[in-house]
Amino acid sequence: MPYIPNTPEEQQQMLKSLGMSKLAELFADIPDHLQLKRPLDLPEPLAEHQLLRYMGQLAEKNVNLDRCISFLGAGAYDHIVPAVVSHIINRGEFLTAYTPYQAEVSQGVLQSIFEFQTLIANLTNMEAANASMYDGATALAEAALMSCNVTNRRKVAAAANLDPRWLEILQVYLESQNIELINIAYDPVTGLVDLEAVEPKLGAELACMIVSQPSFFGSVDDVDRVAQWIKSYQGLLVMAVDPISLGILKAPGEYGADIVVGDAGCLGNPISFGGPSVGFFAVTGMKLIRRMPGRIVGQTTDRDGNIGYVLTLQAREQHIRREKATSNICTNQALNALTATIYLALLGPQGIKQVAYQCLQKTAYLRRKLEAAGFKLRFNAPVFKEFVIQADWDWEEINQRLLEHGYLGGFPLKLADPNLSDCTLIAVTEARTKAEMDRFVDLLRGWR
Amino acid sequence: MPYIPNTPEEQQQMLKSLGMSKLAELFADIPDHLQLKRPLDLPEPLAEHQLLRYMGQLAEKNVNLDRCISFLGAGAYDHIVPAVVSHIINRGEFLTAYTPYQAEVSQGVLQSIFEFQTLIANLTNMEAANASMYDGATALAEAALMSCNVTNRRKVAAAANLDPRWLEILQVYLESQNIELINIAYDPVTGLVDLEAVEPKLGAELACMIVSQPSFFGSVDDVDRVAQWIKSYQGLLVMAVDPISLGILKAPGEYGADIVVGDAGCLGNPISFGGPSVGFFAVTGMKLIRRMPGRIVGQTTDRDGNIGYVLTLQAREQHIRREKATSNICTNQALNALTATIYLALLGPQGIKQVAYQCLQKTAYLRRKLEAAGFKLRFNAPVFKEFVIQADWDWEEINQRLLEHGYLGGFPLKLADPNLSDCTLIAVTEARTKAEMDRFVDLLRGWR
Amino acid sequence: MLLLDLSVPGRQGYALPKLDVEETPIEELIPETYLRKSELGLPELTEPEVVRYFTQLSRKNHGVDVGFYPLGSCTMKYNPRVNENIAAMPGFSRIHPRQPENTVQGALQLMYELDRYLAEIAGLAKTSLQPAAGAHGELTGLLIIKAYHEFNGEAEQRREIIIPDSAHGTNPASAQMAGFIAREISSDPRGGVDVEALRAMVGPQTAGLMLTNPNTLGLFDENIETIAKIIHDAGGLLYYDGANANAILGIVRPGDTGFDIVHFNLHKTFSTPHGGGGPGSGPIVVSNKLVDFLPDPIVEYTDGRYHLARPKHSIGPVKAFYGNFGVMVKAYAYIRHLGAEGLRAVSENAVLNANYVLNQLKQDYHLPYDRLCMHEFVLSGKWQKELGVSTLDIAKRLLDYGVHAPTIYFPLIVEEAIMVEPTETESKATLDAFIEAMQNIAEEVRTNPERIKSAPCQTPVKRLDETKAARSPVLTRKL
Amino acid sequence: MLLLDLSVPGRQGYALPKLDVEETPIEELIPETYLRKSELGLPELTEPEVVRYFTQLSRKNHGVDVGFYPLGSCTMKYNPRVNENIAAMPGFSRIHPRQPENTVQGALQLMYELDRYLAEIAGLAKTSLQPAAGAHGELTGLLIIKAYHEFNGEAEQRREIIIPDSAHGTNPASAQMAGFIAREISSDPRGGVDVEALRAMVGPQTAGLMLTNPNTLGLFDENIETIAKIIHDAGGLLYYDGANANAILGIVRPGDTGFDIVHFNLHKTFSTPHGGGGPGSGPIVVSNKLVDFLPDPIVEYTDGRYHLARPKHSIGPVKAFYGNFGVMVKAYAYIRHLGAEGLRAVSENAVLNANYVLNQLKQDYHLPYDRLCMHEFVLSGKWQKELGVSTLDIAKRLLDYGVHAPTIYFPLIVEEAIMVEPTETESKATLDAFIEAMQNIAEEVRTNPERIKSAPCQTPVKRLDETKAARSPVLTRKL
Ligand SMILES: Cc1ncc(COP(=O)(O)O)c(C=O)c1O
Ligand SMILES: Cc1ncc(COP(=O)(O)O)c(C=O)c1O
Repeated sequence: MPYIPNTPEEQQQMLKSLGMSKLAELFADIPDHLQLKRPLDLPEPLAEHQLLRYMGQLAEKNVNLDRCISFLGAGAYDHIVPAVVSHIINRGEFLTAYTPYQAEVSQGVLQSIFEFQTLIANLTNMEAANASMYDGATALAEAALMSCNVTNRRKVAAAANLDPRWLEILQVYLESQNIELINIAYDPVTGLVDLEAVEPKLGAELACMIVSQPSFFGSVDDVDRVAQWIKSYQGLLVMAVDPISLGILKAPGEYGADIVVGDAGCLGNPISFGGPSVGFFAVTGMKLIRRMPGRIVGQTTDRDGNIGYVLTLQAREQHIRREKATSNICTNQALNALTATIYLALLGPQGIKQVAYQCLQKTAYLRRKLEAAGFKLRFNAPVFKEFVIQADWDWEEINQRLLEHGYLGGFPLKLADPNLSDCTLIAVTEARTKAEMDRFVDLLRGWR
Repeated sequence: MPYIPNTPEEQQQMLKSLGMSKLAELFADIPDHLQLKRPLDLPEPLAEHQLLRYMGQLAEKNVNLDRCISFLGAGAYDHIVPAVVSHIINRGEFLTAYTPYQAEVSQGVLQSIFEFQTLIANLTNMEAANASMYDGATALAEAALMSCNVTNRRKVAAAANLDPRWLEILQVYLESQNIELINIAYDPVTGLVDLEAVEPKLGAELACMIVSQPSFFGSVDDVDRVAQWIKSYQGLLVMAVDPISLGILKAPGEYGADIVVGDAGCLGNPISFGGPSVGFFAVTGMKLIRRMPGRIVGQTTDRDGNIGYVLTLQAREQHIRREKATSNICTNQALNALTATIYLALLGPQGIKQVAYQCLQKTAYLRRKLEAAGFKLRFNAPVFKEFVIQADWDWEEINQRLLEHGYLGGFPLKLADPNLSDCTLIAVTEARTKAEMDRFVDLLRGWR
Repeated sequence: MLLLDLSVPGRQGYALPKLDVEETPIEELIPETYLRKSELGLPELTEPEVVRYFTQLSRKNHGVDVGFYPLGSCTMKYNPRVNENIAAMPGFSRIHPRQPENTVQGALQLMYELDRYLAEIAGLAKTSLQPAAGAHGELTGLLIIKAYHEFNGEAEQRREIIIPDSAHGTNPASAQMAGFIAREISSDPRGGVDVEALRAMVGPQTAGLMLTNPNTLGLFDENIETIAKIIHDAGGLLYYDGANANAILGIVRPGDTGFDIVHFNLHKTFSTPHGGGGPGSGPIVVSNKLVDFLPDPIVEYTDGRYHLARPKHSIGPVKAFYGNFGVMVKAYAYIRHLGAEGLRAVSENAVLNANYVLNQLKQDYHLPYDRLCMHEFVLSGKWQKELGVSTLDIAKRLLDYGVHAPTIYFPLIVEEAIMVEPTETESKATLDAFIEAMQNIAEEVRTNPERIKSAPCQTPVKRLDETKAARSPVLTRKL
Repeated sequence: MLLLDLSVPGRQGYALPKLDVEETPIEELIPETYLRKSELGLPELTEPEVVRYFTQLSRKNHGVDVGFYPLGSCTMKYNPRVNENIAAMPGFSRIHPRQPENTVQGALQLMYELDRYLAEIAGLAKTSLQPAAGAHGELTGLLIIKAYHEFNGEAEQRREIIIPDSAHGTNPASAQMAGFIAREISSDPRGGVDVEALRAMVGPQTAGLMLTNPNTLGLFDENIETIAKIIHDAGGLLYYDGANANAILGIVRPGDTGFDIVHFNLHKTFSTPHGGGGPGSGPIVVSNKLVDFLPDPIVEYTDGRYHLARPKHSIGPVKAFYGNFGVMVKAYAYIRHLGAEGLRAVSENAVLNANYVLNQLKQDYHLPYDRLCMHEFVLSGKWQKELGVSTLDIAKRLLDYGVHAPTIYFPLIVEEAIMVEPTETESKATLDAFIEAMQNIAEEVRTNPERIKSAPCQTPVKRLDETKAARSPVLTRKL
């Protein structure tokens, strides 16, 4: 038992101090007939060496991104991760701590969360951010719930060009509270939010309007227009953003967003089959701050007047307010938030701008080349790091063919939207090279 | 410049404080015509991401032990390394510290060296050990030099069944000091040291007799006999041992060895193409302790009477004694020694016994099976984790064939000893499984 | 000093490869008005500075790797490091959630098998690995309860979730989020659910009950069968908050005691590191009759292949993609590493350690429920409070001993609660040192209370002013 | 508490897979008398305890990752962490040194190319990567000098190696080990080799000269060409101790200034971590005429394949296998990462930082050689000594500022020497903080010398008694 220090002799000693002689006596409070009388039916234990081999074999059954060239995105991206990040987060003090309930011995975690809040607030150009959410999708759902609570309205509008899974999750969360979710259609030519399509009288009933920038299709919208519209009804503007895009694209705060959410997994976290990632949640204005879900760290001073950090505004939280809490979130994604913080600290403003710029330029390059190769661009709006192409193909089948050449193709949109069944969503990050893209285009061109 | 914090502005500021305006002025003391007027002729720099890919490709050009099944030993072995070891040694405080010159902020390194000394001394059953040597071979050479210094004799005898490369290195070190190295032949049947072969009058001139346990051929000798012999001439008994074997085999201290050396790379260090490894050096008796090469850590107390550790007996060392030092060693192998310490702490006495026992049993199993398959055992002495088989084959060619089946064969002895050109040295560690061995035997049998 | 305080314009800690495609002028790609005008507000540092900053920060933090961490209800056990290596294997850490199923068979197999193992441990039928943490599992489980009643046409009527007063705050909060009304049920003198009160509370409005067993007092509710019967008879379902499952692995299975839904905290019971507050993972396991309501997708195995599927009456997805896969990998490896025998030993030793400590401390601290405990126990600081020293003071003083304080002021039903969970990965020597520290503190309360009230004094900062932080919140470093 | 103090019989921190072959009774395999009877004397602990023990230990240690480490002559610069990942790749860390050459082409390529890069940086012909550290490189280089003279039939006669009085202790120690007589040459008032004294010292007995340039005072010896000529004219060879090469990368090449042999400390100049005292790597690069004497084996490239070869007149091997390969991997990656431009920037900034600090400190500390320095400089604490405070005291006081002390009492030719090497990876802010600390200490020497003499007071232990340790050595924990 490499992880259990008690030796049989010590067990006996300890039992004896309790007036017992057998471990079974410890469980006397569990009615005997309820106790499991057989071993659990689990595979034989593997010693560490065997475990590593076995798990290595299991891992090898997956095609990983080091072994192929990926143009797959649709919510998760092959961004470059600086090597040093994992060294820092693997320090036992970060890895094996928990929520910093005892502030005096948790300044490392607390200060790093304070940094996360600061950098997210700055990046989004908002006033404050919380200590993290499970992911972008649940952050969005919480943003919608919070909008309803703050505005006392029971309808939420969301652009239909949001990630369809995020929309589904939103629906699940809202439905449980009997809040109505209204989808705002996108323009079939541009792929952008079509405000014309909204029933005018609806506006005044909306708690918020949710817009994704860029959209699921990669398109970049004129959010000013949306902002003006929802504000004219005193509803909140909720933006879901790709944090990388903020190196180039106008920040939510500049649009006057009230709540900003997004997934910060792309900031230095391994892609890891989609999780753990980390959601962020930023707001402006004390009124909204006091209604945020999740942990928040604040600055204070100690007895000697030195600066320190503590969990704060806890009166919002479940452990104090129970059913009246602003959310049920407890364990969040601290280590992933720390990862994002380290990533942002390493890259800095210039680095984030460069990542965004490279995504933009490389995406433009591939899009241009594919268009030249005869593929149709499904939407004509400007794009950031993703775009939709159309062809009279079964894109799932094409993806299988691409795999044979070491490529992971885009996301076949038939899996998400029956109207786009001949489309695929191509993502290009800074990790892609010209040579990789050229060969990709050659392959696809060859199959026409 | 991710690793150089000075910005151009800061450089200017700093230069200005020196009354300069250009970096080149800093090098005014270097005669201009000696300065390199062109960039160094080196490959273009690779950004980290490119570097990782490039280095990954280079690494893939090697067949690594995770991709094959190895029976190769001859001084380096595929022993199991507990996963946690690298996590501990990667802590920045261990990794990025240097020799603990400032003891008060180096207790981590100092105490861990003290542990290394303790565990090595205990494992070898000797009184003291130093803080590490470059590797087993250089440790042996230093042991021979020290023997001469201590005994004031100028001849060293070494068993010819030592690792031939170690013997060569020994020769290089001794020759430079005009010390004569005398090879003691091994018995061609047993592979063991043949004391009969020694000229009787030589004994009294010997500073020491060096014996390897087990020998390069894996054989286990009756060292008591050797000990008695060399002691009868007041020479020192120097033993070179495999630390893993000490889980089962009689400890050097039990033989009355004066100096014990060996390579502790096998204790938790990655094999890493043979280095960095770590040598150990243990002695008994204050007289020998005071003549040891290398760093030594001792226990002491601080101003408040608390226990602490410092580098000690420094009067032996080069930075104090210069040309009169006991050795020139300065930087040693501290991190590898730490690795060995962690390994020993994890395995403990039972674990080390088990590793040794599994090596012994698995070796016996394969040896028996190969014998049954018609291969001749070259020597008939008992063996620990290596043995020599003989066949009318070119073993290098056989190894190439084995490679095609995912096996790394033994060490063809023709590369080391012309008398054994039809032999190969097979090593079996605890990492090998029955299934791997059975298939190995099947392959070889099939080619007969 | 914060990152931005260390920033110097012009530095960068990571360099990308040079852009290798022809550049298009940016205004041709994105309209001017969509471009960012505001500063990014990020620090400019080099890698050495970032490393040193975070290394220093980490050194101001306690962790299981640093010392004892008896934080009740949180199961701060040792996290095997080999699992970090495993989760970091590119075959796990570098796979995209939208890859074709035939390229991720290893990942799906892992999820499928983990589902099976958790089902066996819970004594139930099928698992959803989607929830990101315990609270998320609760919400998901409650949504399933709702969907079940809806399916039976009883959703309108069954609006109440009964929750013991000893329950964790997430339980009522989750009930609220799921659109239920949380009804609090009181505890009986032995610390269990007050069965009579429960009988009085149930009815056609009852959707279900949430229970932790062992509960947050660390006590096993012996009446569980009766409780289950009462709820089931009333048409409700039983939800098991598995935060305390470290006590019961291979000993008793929630499903066997009548529960319909269980969540496990992989980050507690299955030893995935807590990461300073996450990531967690809160899979739920349900009985046969609830399988069809599970979130979308679940993993199935047919014709020799693993694939994702949407249950017939799925409540829908509750998280992007499939949950915290990286955490699942670690929990899976943990189960494979320990096996049935190892898991049982976990619970046996966790319970042994708790009882051992409890028994040594009950002379000096009030023990409100003096009976066998499971993996944790709750003391009360009320004797000390009478001498003017609060549980908070005691907790702070413990920090000076290099020990993380227990959970305090929870559960709410114990005055000045001190909730201690030693876990099985601690040695007797560590427990003895903790006992001695607690005894010393009890003595100090009598002899030198001021010393305690001014604690901690050995920590990187002295006692911090929480009131001030909340009164005028400073939540970011202003630019 | 040491490991053995924490030991409890019966524990084990690592479990092997079960033995899967039929067992033979041990006495049939090994004669009884060859078996171990004595205890192993190893601790019995579980993994959690081992992790916590070493985590705690590490927290008592300074490192570059923790804070400034201006340890002169040691080049304590930041070590890029990516290199740890690279060295840990199984293709590098899991290859056996005796594998057939066709299975290790990547490793041999790396060694070959590293050889080429170092040769270019040194301005010489061919490298041996075998030496495990600087001192080992020195020994190897000296053996080559010996072999060269032997080849020329002059070995008997050329027995002297000339070494400046400012040299590092390893130089004379290596000379002795190589069987030479070390002759000390004094320094001139500018800190360089006293050229006239050198002229007087050389002769037919001269085997060679060992020199560090910049020398241990951090000063570039402008007379290097003259020195080289004197030695060469006398028939000797010039050995370059490259411990200080961080000052000269791409600026000046030792080979171009007349040196015949150079060693580099990869663990210094090429940023491989120092590991608490190793592993290092001390490759030597030699001029054309010495290539044939290099240790066995070197790496060659012919017909599109890399292979190992024994130089014609090789001195033989000096180390098992090929040297500290894992360290070479990191140094190789470092060179590939930085390129020519990056390496030059390293030296420029290392020298800039040193001069910047020097200039700020020379008011408060005696500067024996007041001229431009290279990557490091040596102050003297003699003014402070006159006030009763030694350099040792100053060093100890610095520890209280969270800074590692500079190298002290070396070089020997400077009274109360304080040798400061900031390196290029430190920021101006860090340098300024160090300058301020040194100024504060200088002030404290005047106003509160007792405070300094009782330093350090903020460290895990107070000042340690070295005399006691040496007087009655306790070198192991007795069982
Ligand atoms: C009893 C109990 N239930 C539920 C939870 C919530 O789990 P999580 O923090 O993973 O959301 C906790 C967490 O502390 C708990 O202790
Ligand atoms: C000038 C000088 N030469 C030689 C050496 C010896 O190098 P190593 O410690 O790598 O053996 C050192 C090490 O500190 C040094 O500073």
